[in-house]
Amino acid sequence: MSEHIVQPRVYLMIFLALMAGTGLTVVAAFYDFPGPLNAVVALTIAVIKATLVVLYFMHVRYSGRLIWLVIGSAIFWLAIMFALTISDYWTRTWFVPM
Amino acid sequence: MQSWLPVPESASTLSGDVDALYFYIWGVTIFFTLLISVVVIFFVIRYRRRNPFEIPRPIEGSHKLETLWSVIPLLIAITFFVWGAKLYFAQYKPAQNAIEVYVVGKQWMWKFQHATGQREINELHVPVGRKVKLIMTTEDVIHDVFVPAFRIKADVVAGKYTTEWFEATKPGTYNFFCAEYCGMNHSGMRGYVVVMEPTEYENWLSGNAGQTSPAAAGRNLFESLGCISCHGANAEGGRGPALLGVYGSKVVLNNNSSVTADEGYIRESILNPQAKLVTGFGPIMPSFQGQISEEQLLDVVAYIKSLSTTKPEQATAKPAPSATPSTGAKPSATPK
Amino acid sequence: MEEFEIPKQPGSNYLNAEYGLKSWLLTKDHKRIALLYLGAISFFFFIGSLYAMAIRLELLTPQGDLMQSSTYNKTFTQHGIIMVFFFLIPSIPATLGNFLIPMMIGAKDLAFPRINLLSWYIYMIGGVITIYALLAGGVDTGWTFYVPYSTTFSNSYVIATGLGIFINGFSSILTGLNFIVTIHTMRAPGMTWFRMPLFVWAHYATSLIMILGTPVVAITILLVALERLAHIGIFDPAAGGDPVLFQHLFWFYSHPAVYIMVLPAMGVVSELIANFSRKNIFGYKFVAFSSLAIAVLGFLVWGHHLFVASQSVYAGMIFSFLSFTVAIPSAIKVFNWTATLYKGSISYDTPMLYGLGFIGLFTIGGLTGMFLASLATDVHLSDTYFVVAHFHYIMVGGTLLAYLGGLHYWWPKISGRMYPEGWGRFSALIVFVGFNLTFSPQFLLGYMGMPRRYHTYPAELVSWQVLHVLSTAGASILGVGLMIPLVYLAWSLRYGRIAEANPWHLPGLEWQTASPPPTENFLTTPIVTHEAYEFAPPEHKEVVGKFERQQPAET
Amino acid sequence: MPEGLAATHDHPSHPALQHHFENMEQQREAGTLGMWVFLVTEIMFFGGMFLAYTLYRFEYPAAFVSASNHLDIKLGAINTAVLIVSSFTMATAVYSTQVGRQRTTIICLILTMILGATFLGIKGIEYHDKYNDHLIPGQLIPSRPFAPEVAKPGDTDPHKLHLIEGATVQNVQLFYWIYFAMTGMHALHMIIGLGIMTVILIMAWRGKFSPEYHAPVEISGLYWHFVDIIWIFLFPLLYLLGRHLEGHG
Ligand code: HEA
Ligand code: HEA
Ligand code: HEC
Ligand code: CUA
Ligand SMILES: [Cu+2]
Repeated sequence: MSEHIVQPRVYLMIFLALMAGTGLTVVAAFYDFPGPLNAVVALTIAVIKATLVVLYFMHVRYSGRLIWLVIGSAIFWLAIMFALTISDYWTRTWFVPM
Repeated sequence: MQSWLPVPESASTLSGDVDALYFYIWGVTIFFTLLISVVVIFFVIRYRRRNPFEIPRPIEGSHKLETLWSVIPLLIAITFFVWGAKLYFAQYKPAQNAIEVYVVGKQWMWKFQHATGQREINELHVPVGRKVKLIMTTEDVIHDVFVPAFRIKADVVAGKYTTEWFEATKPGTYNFFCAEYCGMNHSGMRGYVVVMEPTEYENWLSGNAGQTSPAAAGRNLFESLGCISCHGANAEGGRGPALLGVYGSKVVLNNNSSVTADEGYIRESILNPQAKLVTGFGPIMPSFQGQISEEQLLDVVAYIKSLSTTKPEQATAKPAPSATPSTGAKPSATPK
Repeated sequence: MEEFEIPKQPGSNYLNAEYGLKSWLLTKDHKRIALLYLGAISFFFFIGSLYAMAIRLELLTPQGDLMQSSTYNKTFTQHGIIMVFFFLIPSIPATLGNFLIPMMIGAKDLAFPRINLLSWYIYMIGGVITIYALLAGGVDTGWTFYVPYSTTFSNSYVIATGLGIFINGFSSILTGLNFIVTIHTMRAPGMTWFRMPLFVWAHYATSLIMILGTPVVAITILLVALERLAHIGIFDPAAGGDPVLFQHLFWFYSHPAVYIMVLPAMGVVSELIANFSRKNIFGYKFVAFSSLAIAVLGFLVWGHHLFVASQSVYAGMIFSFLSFTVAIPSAIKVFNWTATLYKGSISYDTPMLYGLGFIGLFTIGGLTGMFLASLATDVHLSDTYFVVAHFHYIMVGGTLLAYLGGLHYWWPKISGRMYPEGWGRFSALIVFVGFNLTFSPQFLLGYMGMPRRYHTYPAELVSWQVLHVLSTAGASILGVGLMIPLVYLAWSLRYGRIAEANPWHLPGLEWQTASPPPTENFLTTPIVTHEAYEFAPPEHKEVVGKFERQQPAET
Repeated sequence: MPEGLAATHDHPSHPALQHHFENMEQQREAGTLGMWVFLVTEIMFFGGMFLAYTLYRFEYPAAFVSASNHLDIKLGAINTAVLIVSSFTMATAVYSTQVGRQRTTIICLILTMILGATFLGIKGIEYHDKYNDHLIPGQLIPSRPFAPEVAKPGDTDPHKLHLIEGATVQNVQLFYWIYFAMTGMHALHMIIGLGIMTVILIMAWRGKFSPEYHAPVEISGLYWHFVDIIWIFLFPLLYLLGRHLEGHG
């Protein structure tokens, strides 16, 4: 069996990184970044945190291609749902009925 | 008037085009259906099992054939797409110089209001050879105005205005239907479009004259709802912005973006004034949500539209009396 | 002809391994669960059919003489809901798929037998709640539950029905999950991906849609129910919400769901065409991958249900274009099935008749989808009987026929008995004729402007009534055609000729074990050395066109 | 580190091997893949709500900021930390079964459950605050319909709703509907997670797990971490975006 055992030290480091990320995102929220950057900053931190959890706590870094594929497809389909729905909302005002 | 042919009456400038596309797709459909049926039937007879123990030679497949029968359908499908999209664009491209009719659907009836004031229920009179634009909304659920003879259909969605237009080519009486399921009496929510010769139409208009036009009714509402307290007795402005010439103009908002003031924008400004604030003004306008019915709202919109002479659609209108709104507003109002 | 090894009949099979109600209701055997589903699904089909007959009778005349408008609205709503969610979506996957997938890949069971049983119970709970809603007063929103009608204006049992469908959704999710894991992890030694029967490929693609789409409709329906309960919501325009968002979320699932309904049928037809002409399928990999292509592309086109729903014109164009791309993998399948017949040894057994019927009717159903995917024609045809005809052609003419074909084909394996062949062919013919007479007039009705979900129609339109009468007449013939198999299949359970292990003399793994199979399917785990549909030794293979001859894989 | 527990030699007779699997490896693989596929369905399930959130955030930015700023950022941040710690203890629990330390496993599982319950408790406090401020949308609670008190300019009462320019109460309600739908669904998943943990704890207690057989712990861990990830997104989206505008109302 090709089970990989992640060492507690790694878990601890990931844990600390996650806590730091949480602190950072709270602090960043009170700064006003220009334009849409507020959301970008908050979401980037969230994505990084989620990635760490997936890769280490959920062992995906040590898992086979199939698991990567499964996760990839979830993200892909979510992207389809967002992109095509937003394509409607985005372009609704292009056609001003005047 | 209903023929035995399985095709509805063709009575608008669009219907011929839609029919052509329709028959083209039928052509392709029949071709492929026949092709496949004939080939299948031929194989099934030709290669029927003659001996219970026979094993035919296996055939692997062919890349050439696979390519052929993916590419040909794709090319044909693209012709469907291009043709269909072109017509669709034409259908939804807003009409210029159109007669505007306000439509309010409610369970289970249709109310039409002409710019000249005539109100009708489940019946719509229009002249032949003029574009007619329906500006539609609903007081309750989603409905849909479907006129088979004109090949048009559009949902009427709560909370916003949708539009569709047609230009009738043949006088006559045509069925129209509510084509979006809307509850108990959905199938009863239908009526007739009466297409008349222009002179007849003039007669009809004058025979039904004397009703307040939407713009005039809107003018009255503008007073009774207290809009004048901020926008001025003649909408010349005050605590709120002047509304003269707003319709059709680009409005600059307080976040420096700008929007074109169409019917939908005016509607939103009244129901949800905080959503888009005009630059230089505070959020003091109250929402009129719940205090004004959809019909009244359309009247107020008509009034505000009448304050604008730069109505793009009517800029080049030939002086057809039916299209000139007989407004109760001060005609001397000049756009800013 | 190649000799197939017929295994000795083992003493016990899955049917007689255990007795008693408890042994059925607590079974973890995929074959028994398939039969539990078969019973439940047939029941729901029966209910749905009664509604269909009521619709057809009402439409004989332009007036509403049989029932009131509110009753009619409930009738077609309940017809649609039961047929879609409780019959057609689980039909082939949960019965034939459940029964056959483990056998076809040489496994003893699905990966999660307990979850399999759970999914049946969930299905039943969802079904019972829905039946309760029907009995308590019914639901009248249309199977599409459009807001704000369903959230605010309808006076019917929307919440209960919604709950039933929400729960039922999890049954579908669990079935899909089980199939995916089983196909990935439980294949017998030597059963490579490209040796799997196309039935399994089709179910793999179906399962993808089940797990990726169903959760979205589940949450959407749940939100509708909550909105109704709490008088506020994200879809209600009166509260600042957007009713079109509901339509997006609903069709994000419900369009791909039509491929949940048709892909398994295509899997069945691939089996029928190949096996009853004793040939390997023409272009195996193309047919296999076209299932996946349909599953993926099927997720990109849902907006074609919103062409007249005030969706942006540009989005409409994107969705229209993408809709046409789905036609290509469908075309690949149709042409490859046809090519498989070429130089085959074609028998006219009942399952094959159904399979051939599927090809023709699916082609018509699919091509009429082209009218709807094309923007300008859809504006005219949307929400008319043209749409009704389109989807019945695929769902009844396509999937229902394939389901019947599959049921006959595997009946000896499932029950251990043969059905009466003469009756089988006879009823297949009646079904085919009745079906066409029912639904072809509806294409004409639709183009003439008859809107769907209409209880009454203008009496002055005589041609409309004529077409409706034809349609009702066809439905009666169809009804008779469907009654006959019901009777003779039940009859054959007792009186049918005992089936051999491999009555059709086929190479598929499911035929290499007794009929009915033993509880663990095979006495020993099979080791696969054959390609799928390998009737003759590989040396005899012929190649059409420029196609690199592949060496048979060594295992 | 004691290694080599990768059980290359499965005992076909391992008591936990189900009849239809060939060996423990296959069984474990199926279980893990099954959980991942299930998580995909969960992503799509929450995805529908995230989509609604995104669209309305663009549609009504001011209302969303006002409503968001009314949430208690301290409680939200604490809860985020609580969940992260619980994920850490969960990961440790998986590790200790892998190396066969039963006692540590049990302790870690209990800690995880306590943290999960703490999260729910804090969530309960937050819900109660919203109840007090009449922010439960619509008639979700029929006796207490949505009717927040709107603060006048200069009024700093935190229990009143501070609307920034362009926000309406109606659209604030929309935010709260999404807030309750999403956090409610998340909380439901936490409760289910606690149920699963209870089962796992009992199994661990009875010594069911060993370095050869611990798939259930691992699989439940995946679920637990997933629920954590949902919150990692909910926290910034619901609590943080627009915070810099706090007090502008
Ligand atoms: C199993 C069910 C099923 C299937 C498989 C399909 C398949 C398709 N459907 Fe259908 N559809 C429904 C069930 C189904 N549909 C239902 C239930 C509704 C109504 C929902 C409601 O509102 O209640 C509906 C409604 C519907 C609409 C909306 C109509 C409206 O309400 O306005 C549209 C629009 O594009 C559409 C399109 C298509 C297309 C393009 C396909 C394609 O997948 C078809 C592809 C197949 C082929 C094209 C045939 C094979 C190809 C050839 C033989 C080669 C030759 C081809 C070319 C030259 C192009 N369908
Ligand atoms: C799997 C899906 C499925 C199936 C199998 C069917 C089967 C049939 N459907 Fe249905 N139908 C839908 C799915 C399906 N339908 C959907 C989704 C809608 C849209 C609903 C909506 O708008 O919300 C719809 C709507 C719909 C309408 C449009 C209603 C309207 O818009 O007003 C009509 C009208 O003719 C119709 C007819 C039929 C007929 C005649 C059959 C026949 O094929 C049925 C034939 C079967 C039998 C007759 C049963 C066999 C006999 C028995 C089991 C014994 C009992 C019978 C007798 C005693 C005669 N259906
Ligand atoms: C209390 C004052 C007040 C009242 C009463 C009022 N408004 Fe306004 N209105 C404003 C202000 C201030 C603005 C500019 C800020 C904004 O966009 O909300 C405005 C903006 C508008 C706009 C957008 C104008 C533009 O230039 O884009 C329209 C249209 C409008 N109001 C119509 C009405 C109508 C119709 C009524 C009555 C039913 C009404 N208003 C009542 C104050 C008021
Ligand atoms: Cu109004 Cu249907
Ligand atoms: Cu579709």
